[in-house]
Amino acid sequence: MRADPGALGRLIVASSTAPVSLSRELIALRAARELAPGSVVNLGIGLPTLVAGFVEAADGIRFQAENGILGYSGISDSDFDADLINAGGQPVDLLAGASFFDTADSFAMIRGGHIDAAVLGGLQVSARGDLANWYVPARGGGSVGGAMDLAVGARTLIIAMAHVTREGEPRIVEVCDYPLTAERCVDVIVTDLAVIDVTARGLSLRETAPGVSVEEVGAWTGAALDTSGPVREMSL
Amino acid sequence: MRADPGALGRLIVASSTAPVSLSRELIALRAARELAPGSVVNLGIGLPTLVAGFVEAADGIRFQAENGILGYSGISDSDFDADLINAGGQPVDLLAGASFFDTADSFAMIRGGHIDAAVLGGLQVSARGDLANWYVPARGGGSVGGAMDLAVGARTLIIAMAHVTREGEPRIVEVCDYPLTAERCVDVIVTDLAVIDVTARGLSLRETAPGVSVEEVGAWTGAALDTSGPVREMSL
Amino acid sequence: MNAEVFFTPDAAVADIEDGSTILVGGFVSAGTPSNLILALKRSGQTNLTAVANNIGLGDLLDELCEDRQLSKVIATFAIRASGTRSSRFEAQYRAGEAELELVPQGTLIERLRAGGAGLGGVLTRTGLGTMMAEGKQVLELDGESWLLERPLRGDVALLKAWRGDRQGNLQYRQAGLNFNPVMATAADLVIAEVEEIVEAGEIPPDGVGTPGLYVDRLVQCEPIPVRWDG
Amino acid sequence: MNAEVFFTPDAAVADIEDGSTILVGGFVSAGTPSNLILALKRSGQTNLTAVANNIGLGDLLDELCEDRQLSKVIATFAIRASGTRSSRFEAQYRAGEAELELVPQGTLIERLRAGGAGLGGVLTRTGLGTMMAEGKQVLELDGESWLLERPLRGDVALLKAWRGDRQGNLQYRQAGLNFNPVMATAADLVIAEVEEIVEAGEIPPDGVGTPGLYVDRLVQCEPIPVRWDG
Repeated sequence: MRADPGALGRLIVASSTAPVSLSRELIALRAARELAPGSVVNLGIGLPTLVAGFVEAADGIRFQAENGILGYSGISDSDFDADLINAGGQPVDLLAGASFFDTADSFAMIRGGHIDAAVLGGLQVSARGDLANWYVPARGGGSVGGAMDLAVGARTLIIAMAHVTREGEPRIVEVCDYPLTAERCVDVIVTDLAVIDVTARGLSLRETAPGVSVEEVGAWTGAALDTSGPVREMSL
Repeated sequence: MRADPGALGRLIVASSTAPVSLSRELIALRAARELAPGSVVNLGIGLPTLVAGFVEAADGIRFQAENGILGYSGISDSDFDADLINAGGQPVDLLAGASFFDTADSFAMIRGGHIDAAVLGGLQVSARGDLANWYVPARGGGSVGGAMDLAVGARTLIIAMAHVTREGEPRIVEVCDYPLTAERCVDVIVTDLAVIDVTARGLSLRETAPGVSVEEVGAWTGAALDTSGPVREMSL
Repeated sequence: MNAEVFFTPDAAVADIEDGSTILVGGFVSAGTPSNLILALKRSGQTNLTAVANNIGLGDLLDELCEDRQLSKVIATFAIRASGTRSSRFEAQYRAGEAELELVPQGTLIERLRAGGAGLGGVLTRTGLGTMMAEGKQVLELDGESWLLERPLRGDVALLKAWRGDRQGNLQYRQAGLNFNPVMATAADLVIAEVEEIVEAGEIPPDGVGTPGLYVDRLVQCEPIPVRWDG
Repeated sequence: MNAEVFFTPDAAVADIEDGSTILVGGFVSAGTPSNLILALKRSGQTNLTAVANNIGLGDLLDELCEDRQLSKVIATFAIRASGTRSSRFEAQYRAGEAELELVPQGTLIERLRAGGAGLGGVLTRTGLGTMMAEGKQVLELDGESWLLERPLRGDVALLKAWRGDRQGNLQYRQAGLNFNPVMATAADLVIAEVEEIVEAGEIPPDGVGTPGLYVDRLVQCEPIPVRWDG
């Protein structure tokens, strides 16, 4: 399941309505670089799951799954075991020192602030770090899973998402118009165009994707973006 | 640790200020008879601990200890194991099918109404079933342990205590003047003089101790006592 | 306090009444009582409320919608944000034929735990400032806001464990724990399917995930494999 | 996320600061970190608040009173209802030299759990209509009264387990669990004494009572036997 970063160049994709951008895999790779060695990390369903494929074993990062596992290393290639899955239903491999616990203990861990970082997908992030990622009004109903607890409880919340919608609408906005997951919870946004920090004074551009200019990021962003800091190009 | 009921006659004791009465062991024996076969029972510290010595193995009664054991059979005669004790610090023997859990799960079990019966000691019980058993005003400070949770959570609460204080003052009173453990929680009172049910209409005498008259029980009781039901002599 | 052993899942669920609230253990494929769910389907009881982590993620709970047995679902994951396949429940929900109460996972398990542990509720930050807070009491304590979440209980719990002994003790495998141990505490009638029924004492005291006093009925079943492929 | 291994209990507690709140695991003799308690005594830190199930029941926590290190105790069992022997803490409490906050056992563990689980409190019936309710908020919900109990946390937790691995995973023996797993979640610095330190993987994943992420420091010690004889 480990991707080959050297072959990632071809994963940069283009569409008619959205900017030329990094693939989902490159977003996951860049999000993985945000994780500190030795940290405990929860990965949301979808794109964030790919992050597990881009961490180095030597970094000793341990993944926690809402359903009650601490210490899985990534998605398993071996036979499917119905009782050994992550919160997305995918089979996982365990590291030495892993543990199982029930959902109550799992969310005590999450809500209680014991998870170093969570990487979640996003529909929208606002200028003050509000997150919307569980409810698409056009579809209704919604599926929240552990997202609200993770947004409240993870010490660092990293949102990994496409910078704009398929229709080219910014997902980074002044105020979310999708229903919120939690207020003022996002610390870092990693997209196909940029890495943006959410600070007490608003959004601050830290990195741009290869071949993407600061101006382009600003143009595809629907909220005020401080570009005055040192802005680097992402190293992938 | 099993007492010999045949030898219990000599355990009936007398004092200068209190009535001729059953010993602590006989109170425990009579309280044990209140326990339904197959039930799960918690025993308080002190006199109630003796109850474990008077249940028949065939009845399949399983004791729960606040510190996190379900399924001990009684106090152990074997070597002391610091990690295998009941809530009173006494070593216990386990039955097949016993389980260990932490204090949070133990009190979920107790508070959640999953314990069939608790036998606790008492300082005072009121006419409406209020219990006071944790705080002696003259001593202050108090030690509550699991008593308040057991009083609230046990499906049936049996109080095993001396009918009167050493000074001859009734412990069964209209209104407790000792600080309460819980309101309206007591179902049955087993003393050295009587077995009394707490009903919606007040206290109802069910049994008298051998050689103790209904009138004597009434005289040593500080609350209205319905003696109109069928009153039997305790069989010990 | 021995658990009653049933020889078929159908017999174990036969007396569940129409209109019951059913807690269903499991998390996608792990610890999911698929035999009991299918028995409940065959039983034909209707107007049921199901409380479960998920419906329509490869689980068989969605099968209960074939004959419209579910009038309400309380879950964390019920309507997919994307994807082409739609569950039967999703279709019935969209048609206004079934009700959905969506609850954050950590709040759902705490509400169930409160229901089983005799607590009147818990205060959480989860859901504050979101749709989940609508109609709920918010307490301001020492300058912080907390959402009051109330207990949740079922008439029946359907659980899946690895092994069960005749006293009702359950032992779980790996991530098969999930919602099962807490749901065991929060229903009037607790029914568990297990892969093997063993004698008391075969499950070591520190291997018991659900103490026997919580479990009323046991049935030994070959597990039915389910899987979610997204 | 490896736990730091210390070679003596004294080294493991050396930087605890005066005035700290210390959660102390154990229940009378079971799962009680006696080596760490005695190290704390030798360290001489003062003005400490101890949170523990019991003090003066054969436990060594009372030793901290010899040099008046405890200014406050939060416990369920601290003053004996009868008996001739008196603990040092009891004497200091009666002399007005140390403070006591008595808490029902089920409430103490829920307050600690709330502190560790990010909950703002729980509602319980325990203590309603008693001295325990004084000064506390009572909520009336659907015609029922509930006492609001608030979270409790420590600066430090001192725990005792059977085995610990280098990642900090703890495995408990029998009734040695008690307050330890919850206290592990509710302190900023968690120090555990264990009878044996093993390599990661030697404790099976379903035998871990406290996942390693909660544990900061480990020290291997010969357990000190204590016993309460009433």
